[in-house]
Amino acid sequence: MEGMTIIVKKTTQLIAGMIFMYGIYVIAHGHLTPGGGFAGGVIIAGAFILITLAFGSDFFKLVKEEMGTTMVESIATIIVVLIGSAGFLLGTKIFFNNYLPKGIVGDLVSAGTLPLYNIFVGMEVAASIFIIFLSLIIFKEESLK
Amino acid sequence: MNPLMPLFVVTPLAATFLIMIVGRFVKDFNKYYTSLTLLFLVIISFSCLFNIGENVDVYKVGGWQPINKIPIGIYMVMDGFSAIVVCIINLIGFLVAIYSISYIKRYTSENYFYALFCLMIAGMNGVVLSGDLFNIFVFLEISVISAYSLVAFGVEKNELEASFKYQVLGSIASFLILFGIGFIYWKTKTLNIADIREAFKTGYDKSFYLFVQLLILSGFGLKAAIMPFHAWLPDAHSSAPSPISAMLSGVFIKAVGIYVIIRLFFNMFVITESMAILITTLGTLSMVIGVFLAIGQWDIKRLLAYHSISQMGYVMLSIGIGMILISRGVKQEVAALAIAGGIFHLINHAAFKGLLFLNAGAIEYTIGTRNLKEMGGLAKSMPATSATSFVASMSISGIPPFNGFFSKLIIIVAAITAKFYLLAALAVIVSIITLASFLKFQRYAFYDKSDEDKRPEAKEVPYPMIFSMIVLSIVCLLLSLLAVPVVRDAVLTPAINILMDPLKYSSQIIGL
Amino acid sequence: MELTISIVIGFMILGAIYSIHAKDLLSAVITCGIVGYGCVICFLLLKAPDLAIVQIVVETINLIIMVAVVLDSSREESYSKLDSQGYISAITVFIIMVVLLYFFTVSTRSLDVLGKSTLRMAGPYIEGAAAKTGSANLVTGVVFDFRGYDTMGEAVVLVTAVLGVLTILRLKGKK
Amino acid sequence: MIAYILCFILFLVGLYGAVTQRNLVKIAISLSVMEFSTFLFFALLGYIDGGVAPIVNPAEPARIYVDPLPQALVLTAIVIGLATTALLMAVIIRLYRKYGTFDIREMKNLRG
Repeated sequence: MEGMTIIVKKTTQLIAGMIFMYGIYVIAHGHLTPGGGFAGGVIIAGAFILITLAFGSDFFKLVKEEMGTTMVESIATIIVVLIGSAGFLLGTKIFFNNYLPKGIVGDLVSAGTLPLYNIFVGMEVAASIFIIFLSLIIFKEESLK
Repeated sequence: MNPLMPLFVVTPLAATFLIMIVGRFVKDFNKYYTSLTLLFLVIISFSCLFNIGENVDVYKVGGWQPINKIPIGIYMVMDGFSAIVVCIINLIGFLVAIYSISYIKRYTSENYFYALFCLMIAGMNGVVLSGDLFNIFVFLEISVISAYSLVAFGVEKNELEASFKYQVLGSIASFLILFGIGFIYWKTKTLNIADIREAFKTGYDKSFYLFVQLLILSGFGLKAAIMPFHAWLPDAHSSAPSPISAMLSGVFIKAVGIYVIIRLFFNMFVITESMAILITTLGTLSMVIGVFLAIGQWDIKRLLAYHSISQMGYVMLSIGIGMILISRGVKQEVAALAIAGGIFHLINHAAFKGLLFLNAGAIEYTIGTRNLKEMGGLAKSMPATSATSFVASMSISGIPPFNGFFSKLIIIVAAITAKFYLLAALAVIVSIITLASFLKFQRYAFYDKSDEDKRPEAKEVPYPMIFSMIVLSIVCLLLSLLAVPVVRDAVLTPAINILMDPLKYSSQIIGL
Repeated sequence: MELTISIVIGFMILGAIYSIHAKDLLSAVITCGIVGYGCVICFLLLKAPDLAIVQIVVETINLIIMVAVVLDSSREESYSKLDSQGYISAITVFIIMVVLLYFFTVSTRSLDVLGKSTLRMAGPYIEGAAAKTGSANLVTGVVFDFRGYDTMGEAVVLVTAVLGVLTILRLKGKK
Repeated sequence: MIAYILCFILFLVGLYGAVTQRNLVKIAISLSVMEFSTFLFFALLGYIDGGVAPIVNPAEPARIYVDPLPQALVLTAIVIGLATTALLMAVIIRLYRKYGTFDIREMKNLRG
């Protein structure tokens, strides 16, 4: 896939990092402000998609990226399931229990397992959406050959 | 709280992700691990079935206790009826997984196949064991999305087209269901099935009630392919790989369609006579039209798919008769008999239709065609397939020593005692036409030797496929035992009692 | 309040109708964005900032995927005139729609009007929920704690869709 | 009440498109219209007059919050909707490469 013009590339260089940071901010403050794992994950995926569209990338690199992202996604989802099951397997014997200490409402580190869920769901969503995009592009390249 | 209940969902999910991660590096990990997982699920589901009795087991996910008797968390619920359906799902799933070990070798990317298969099992288990409306929707989506992708697994023209059709109709069904859930939330402000029942008790507007019931019935009816909504089923079920056809026809339309309809109409809504008559009519229509569409088919898998519509019609018909009697408040023991017939036929259909699709897959595997006219004389070269398919054909057409006979007999007896003579007569006629259709299948596929010399030599399929087919045919024979009163009291009666007496369901969930 | 939302929804309906009948597929896809972004405005008016954030990014991704499919393909729709059968089916569908709409208005008369809803299951989600879950954002508390099981299911739906996309976009299915 | 009725009209417009259109992309668009109307319906259910967005400020708690439950349901449903749309688009692009057109009338290998 070919990249775009130099203007787009320069602008993307400036913006992509900021979008990425904003996504991380939304995920980290998911239990305090609007947003959370889903919103932040999709924002991060948007940053990746922007970079791919602007700079382009050759076919083999895309396939490699796709494989790596699939691994990230599987691992993130299995961690989400594990966090949920941890209460069942270890202490309280209850599936999806919020077993960590809750802390003070309004602190960044509070609300027990919720920030962990936010982080891993965010990773999973970002990876999933990026894979969907990548596989569409890879298919287009492949089928035109 | 039964601690085994979340395992029905978590184990197959864990299997999916392990297959996606480990299966990349270790060859053959996928097939054996899937089979092992499903074997484990079969064992725990049967242990649940034998222990459940008349109880209603509630698992409060997250440990949230009700406040003022109003449930606030998500509840997983297992009772006699859902235990039966879970057993069917996992047993057929296990046999299909064994069958796929040889069958799927001709496709690429086996990892994706097994991962999606596990997701489908997890989704169906989640739907059946859920006591919360929105939770049912979420797990329904897991199972139908994996079904969409598995239908298109061959990525040829037919598969993609069937998958597209299935996706469009399936999405419309999903939105209808979601709208229905929204309506129910609007009225009752709750999502727990037992709690909704409590809220409806206090009184409701008649037109509102009818509208919601229609939304829910058309949504789940689309998923179950009841008559006016059946357009997707023959395409999807005949285009999928054969193990998946067996899964879709044998289990899927029951777990996400018929099961949910029965559960919601008996345990959530208060049964009204107009709705009961509608369900009976739709059941009769599917029963009759399905079989007439089936009789002209020459493609085996399409023929079997149309018979699925017809057999599901039997289930809906007997459930409908039970609902009519309950809503009128007369002859409760006949209503119990009709519901027993419906559930019994649901179990039987899973066994024999699964077996028939596996047979069709075996034939396709060997001679590479699904057209009945191009077959013939396979009885000599494929003895196991021929014998098992004979058992299944006799079962589905209701010939005495096999299981199908008893369930159809119960349905017909119930219809006659409830004085629905026309429906009983139709059921008998449809059964005879089914017999004719399957005699045609047997003759053209296995006995007629007209053009045997034209095609390459056929030989018997590999052992894993034979194993699955023989086990399922034994299951077909064993299921006749459910007609014996002692066995029936142990297995079917708890399920019927739960459906007949909704108070039992809701009081055990809310009262805890 | 209700008037504002109704106006926005009215625009969304116009956008949807145009989008369904547009001649050019690319403009149909872009016009579909009116409906999606109109939804965002409605969510903001209805005091649902979480939904607004998620919807705005999801709608953008949605548009990117749709445009990626429509671009470099024959965008002109070969939309020949409706034949008589098409007219009959369209009219039938239209009549069914009108009947459904009438049925909807009749059956919702007894229900709460906009803004006057009461709480039953959600009552405990608000009263003291921040102390129970430790989360200041009540929606996050509901999504990940009270109904965490749903959310796991929903993450799995996304994984299923990804596996499905990877499956369907294989070049060769059978060996 | 008028907002609910308009919301249902939007749903019906989507349904109309999905049933009558003959173009694959148009059908996908109609399905997304149905999807959005359902989300909107849920969001309308949760609104309470004078309520504030459901985010607690520990210093000064408000008296009325809007219902957070429908919002949580929509949050789940939005992502499910994205998943189904992505799958549908994958099938559509695949069908386009096979047939060279988006017109459903030219794909009649299978009939009900």
